[in-house]
Amino acid sequence: MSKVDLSVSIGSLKLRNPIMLASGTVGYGNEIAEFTDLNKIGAIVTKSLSLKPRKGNPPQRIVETPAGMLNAIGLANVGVEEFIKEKIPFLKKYDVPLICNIAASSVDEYVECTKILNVEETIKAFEINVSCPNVKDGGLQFGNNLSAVGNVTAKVRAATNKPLIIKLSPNVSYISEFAQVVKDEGGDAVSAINTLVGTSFNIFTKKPKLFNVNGGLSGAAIKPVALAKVLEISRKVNIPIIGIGGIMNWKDVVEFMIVGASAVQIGTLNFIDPASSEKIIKELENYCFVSGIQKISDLTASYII
Amino acid sequence: MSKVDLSVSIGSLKLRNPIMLASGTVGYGNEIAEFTDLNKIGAIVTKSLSLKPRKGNPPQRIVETPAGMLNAIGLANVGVEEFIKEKIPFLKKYDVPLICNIAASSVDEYVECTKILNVEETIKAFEINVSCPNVKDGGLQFGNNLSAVGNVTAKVRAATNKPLIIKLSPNVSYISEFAQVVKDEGGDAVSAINTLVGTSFNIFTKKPKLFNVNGGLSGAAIKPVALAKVLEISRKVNIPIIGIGGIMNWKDVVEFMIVGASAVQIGTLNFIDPASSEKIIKELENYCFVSGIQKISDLTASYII
Amino acid sequence: MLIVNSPVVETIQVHENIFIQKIHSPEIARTVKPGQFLNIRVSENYFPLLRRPFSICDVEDENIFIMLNVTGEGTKIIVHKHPGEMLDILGPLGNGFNLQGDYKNAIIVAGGLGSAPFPFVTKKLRNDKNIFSFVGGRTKNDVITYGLDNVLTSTDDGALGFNGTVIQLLENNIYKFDSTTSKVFGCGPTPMLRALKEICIKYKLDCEVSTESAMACGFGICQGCPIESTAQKDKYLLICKDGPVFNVKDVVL
Amino acid sequence: MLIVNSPVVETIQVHENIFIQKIHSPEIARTVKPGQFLNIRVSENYFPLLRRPFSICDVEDENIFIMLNVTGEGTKIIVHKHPGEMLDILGPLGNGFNLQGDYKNAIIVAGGLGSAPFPFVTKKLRNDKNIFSFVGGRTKNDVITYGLDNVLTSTDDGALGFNGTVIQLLENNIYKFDSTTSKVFGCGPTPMLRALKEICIKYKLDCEVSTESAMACGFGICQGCPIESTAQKDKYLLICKDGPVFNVKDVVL
Ligand SMILES: Cc1cc2nc3c(=O)[nH]c(=O)nc-3n(C[C@H](O)[C@H](O)[C@H](O)COP(=O)(O)OP(=O)(O)OC[C@H]3O[C@@H](n4cnc5c(N)ncnc54)[C@H](O)[C@@H]3O)c2cc1C
Ligand SMILES: Cc1cc2nc3c(=O)[nH]c(=O)nc-3n(C[C@H](O)[C@H](O)[C@H](O)COP(=O)(O)OP(=O)(O)OC[C@H]3O[C@@H](n4cnc5c(N)ncnc54)[C@H](O)[C@@H]3O)c2cc1C
Ligand SMILES: Cc1cc2nc3c(=O)[nH]c(=O)nc-3n(C[C@H](O)[C@H](O)[C@H](O)COP(=O)(O)O)c2cc1C
Ligand SMILES: Cc1cc2nc3c(=O)[nH]c(=O)nc-3n(C[C@H](O)[C@H](O)[C@H](O)COP(=O)(O)O)c2cc1C
Ligand code: FES
Ligand code: FES
Repeated sequence: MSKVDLSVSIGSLKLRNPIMLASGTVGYGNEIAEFTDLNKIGAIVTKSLSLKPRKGNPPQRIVETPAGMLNAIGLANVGVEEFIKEKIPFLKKYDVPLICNIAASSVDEYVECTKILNVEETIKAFEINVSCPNVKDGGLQFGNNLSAVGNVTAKVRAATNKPLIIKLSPNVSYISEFAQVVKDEGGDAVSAINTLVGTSFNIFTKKPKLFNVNGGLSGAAIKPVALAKVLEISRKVNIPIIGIGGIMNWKDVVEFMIVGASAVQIGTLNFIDPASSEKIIKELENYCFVSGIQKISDLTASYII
Repeated sequence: MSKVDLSVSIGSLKLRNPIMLASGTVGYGNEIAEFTDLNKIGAIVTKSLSLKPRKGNPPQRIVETPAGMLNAIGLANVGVEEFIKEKIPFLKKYDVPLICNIAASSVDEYVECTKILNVEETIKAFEINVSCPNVKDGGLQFGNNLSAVGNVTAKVRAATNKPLIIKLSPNVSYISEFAQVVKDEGGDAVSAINTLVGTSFNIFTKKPKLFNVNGGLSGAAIKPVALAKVLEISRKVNIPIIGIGGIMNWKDVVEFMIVGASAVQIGTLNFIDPASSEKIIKELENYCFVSGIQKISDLTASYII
Repeated sequence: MLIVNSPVVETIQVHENIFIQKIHSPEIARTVKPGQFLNIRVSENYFPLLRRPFSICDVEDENIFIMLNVTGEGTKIIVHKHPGEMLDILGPLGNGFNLQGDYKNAIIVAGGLGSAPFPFVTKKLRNDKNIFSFVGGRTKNDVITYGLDNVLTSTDDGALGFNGTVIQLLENNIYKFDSTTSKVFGCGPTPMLRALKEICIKYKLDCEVSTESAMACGFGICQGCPIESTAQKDKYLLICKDGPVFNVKDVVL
Repeated sequence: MLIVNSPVVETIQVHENIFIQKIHSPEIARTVKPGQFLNIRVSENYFPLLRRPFSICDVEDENIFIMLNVTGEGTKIIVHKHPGEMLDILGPLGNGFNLQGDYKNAIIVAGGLGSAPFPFVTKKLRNDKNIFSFVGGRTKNDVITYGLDNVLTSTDDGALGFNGTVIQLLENNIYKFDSTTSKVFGCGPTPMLRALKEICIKYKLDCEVSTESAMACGFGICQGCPIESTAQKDKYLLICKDGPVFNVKDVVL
């Protein structure tokens, strides 16, 4: 098999292939490393980190839905300090770009987290989560508000020279407006999408199944919505897009790239098949080879409409 | 089995039970009447009607997705005139409340349609579709814009004394703001939700599967989103809600009522099992009986959070 | 139109990837006409969500037959149903072929899986008409002659029968047919039907074709299956309800 | 932790709605410990989407056994797998029971389906310890004694064995056990485990319980399965990774 070039770039961030592992679906890499060789993955995105450790929501945190799942983890995480002390050493052992996802309840907290993490050489880029549906402060208050997203982007931009990715909320009417603001304020790329707000009730107790009442919908069910959001951004704003939402196989990856994604993230699928990323990379390579695609990045925004 | 009271009211509109057939999923009633006894249904909502007949979008109009489907019919309909001449006579034969759904590309057109249809006694209420994702004019331009929804509501309100329901777009950040505007401008109820914007591409041709590129996502996949939207309205605005989105069985109906719906509409399920509505009504009656619920309307907004 | 639960009797393989499934369904068998179709619910749950449309392939006493080309999840599930397992069938749907008339020669033209409706057509016509079947496919594996009479075949790569399209094969033989005493019945991919229409117009042959479309309901309530009408420009016809069989004169292919 | 494809060998019904499935899985059989669990992928498609967690019920040579309570779509699909059909198994997961120690009496307390992990526990302890099994259920149909030794039963309605909860039954017999030479192993619904914890604290009995939670991944990457720790108030433990077996002293039930 002659060599297919699987590498992609997201602004100045170069990845050996377009397959990233999504925030919140691989912890800090330890467990998934037993199933997938991290040295083969495009990049790994950490669980959202906040300044202080967060305990997260009480149970129940997970509900299965048709072709999807709701989660209301509540950004449980070890906090930036413990992350640096306890988690980075493990990740350093691998040759995989580490992207730190940050969640915060104020602009100042976003900036402070970024500054603290910025000195770590292992960290190759930041992904700013302004779109978590499962927390009281921060999350969608930022994510659904144009000027808040602009403000966070500008302030975090000032705090780091590393590639800056803003992870957008799909719970808005026109996501491209948000991508435009990110671009205007100096962001390097956007990730789309985070989860859709959803809920589920126990009809016998009349109580919400999730302690947090609402959760974030992910998985195959949301793929059509995610694709439409990526396409909307791609058609309106000239900014690299990381496509996320319901990817279950290599075909879904190609579909996301066609509608405009430069790279993609695998989320829920990691729970079902933690070895899937490596498989998908092989299958993508094979697909490119068979289809005569020499550079996979040529697929990005190759839609014919 | 002692009598369970299945009747519900949506403002001044009284229904014998909460099961309505959703717009666009039962045409004008003729075909589905072969499978479901319309005399047993709570209400039937017509395919969206516009002033002039609309041809709709060229094929392909339908794509299946995981636990859902995308449609881009493009509001194909016979227009109000032919509706009155050709379709109402058939519906008159049944003792079922007829709700006319109206779609238009301008406020004036909404008003004119309403006026023309208003004189028809058979028509018991109007549902105004401001949320169709599959047309160039009208549709989401109205549905995602607060003041446009307010304006349409006020103007149509002035044109009819019949119960006025506004069918809301889920493609917004805070649907309760729209429900509030509807209430403020004199609307009697809201329907939630219409379909979510989605798309799907053929990875080999790189073309969209739907001629219209985007379509509306419906079916089981969207139920968690629809429930969250209904709950949001229910907690924030005091207005009757008709719950729609992914209902596949009687349990889903109960779940929608618990989170705030006074009645519900069955959509995509009609394609899969056109006899389902009648079955669901029987099952609901049985559920109420077994659970000692004397009036099904007691379920509405009975959530415990 | 009925919704019935009918048990699979047996499933036999007739070709690479092509299966004939026999289903005991007296209600459907009694009323179904050649060219009509069935919309089959594949599973009780949401995977897949929608029914799958299949032509009626044949009828024998109280049993019906469908021809299955296993392409995706839905057909895979159906083909794996064990004898005795139930299928939830909605049908018969649409309008079948109009077999009436005093033509003498019935010309069947099938491309690939387009053969599916013709065993039943053949059975109905066998006693009254001379049947000529033209069956084509891209390769040998796509030529399905199950249940057909008097067959000439073609393949795009020449591996079986005539080397070319089934329409070219038909045209090569068209001198045999008088337009006043012949009727053409076609089924296959749209480009083939388009070519067939041209030929039939050119040689003034009456021709009905069975068309296909993505479908949600199969009986007229979703508007998911439009086809351009030649008569009415401001309105689509519905393949499921007004078709799937149309006279080629009535539709834009 | 492995992902393996293992064939079903047979599935036998041991109770109304309770089945034991034998699976040929040498890789899992070799390493799995009593109290660990497996996360099984039910179908290749998206229905259902997530894996389903099951306790290891027993091990015999290269075969493993799971106990299935058919409650929903997932368990329905698994139970209907024919011999030879494959299961996609992720495991072994979590920490099992700590069977070591020089206690003499192993007290097993199971409520309803909580019996699932104990056949394997019993097999491992049978030669060294005196086993006392207390098995309860709401009604007769919920009392599962499969693979257990020396069983006393209870039902809430008194239809079988002691009339009351299994915890009351245990307390009635507690005088038999010296706290320094006995260890309790519990599994069942959370309210039962809570009551068990109380009793064990009251009588100073060492006690480990197997807990349950909705789970997405089963191995620590989704944070979906928190349980309150008694030691650390600012952090949850994860049932899938830190459990599912905990010493009752370590968790808030
Ligand atoms: C009127 C009519 C008659 C048909 N007769 C037959 C027949 O006799 N034998 C046979 O094998 N097939 C027939 N087909 C095609 C058959 O319906 C599809 O092959 C089948 O739906 C594929 O389902 P799947 O889940 O296996 O494939 P998937 O590709 O997984 O299906 C995905 C979606 O696309 C739709 N789809 C895929 N292929 C087609 C197609 N060719 N036409 C319409 N929708 C499609 C499916 O219904 C489903 O919604 C007929 C189609 C129509 C409209
Ligand atoms: C560590 C552990 C060990 C288990 N051991 C066994 C066992 O040995 N035998 C057995 O029969 N069952 C066991 N269960 C419960 C079993 O996982 C559920 O019964 C099963 O997931 C139900 O799936 P379903 O699709 O049939 O039901 P559905 O109700 O359709 O499932 C819907 C969703 O709820 C989840 N769910 C439903 N019930 C439970 C439950 N009790 N615990 C956790 N999640 C649930 C499912 O995983 C799924 O995501 C165990 C659960 C855990 C966490
Ligand atoms: C259990 C779970 C936890 C998640 N946690 C985070 C998080 O901490 N930060 C974040 O930005 N996204 C988080 N996400 C969102 C995912 O990164 C991803 O955007 C989303 O799940 C859609 O992709 P998928 O459908 O492939 O899962 C989480 C998703 C899941 C399912
Ligand atoms: C094929 C199709 C056509 C539809 N046409 C209309 C329409 O004309 N007007 C309208 O208000 N809603 C229309 N809808 C939306 C439905 O009424 C309903 O809001 C939506 O499908 C969600 O419900 P479901 O998941 O039960 O299908 C249509 C939906 C489908 C699937
Ligand atoms: S398939 Fe629904 S109208 Fe034809
Ligand atoms: S189930 Fe995923 S962390 Fe426990």
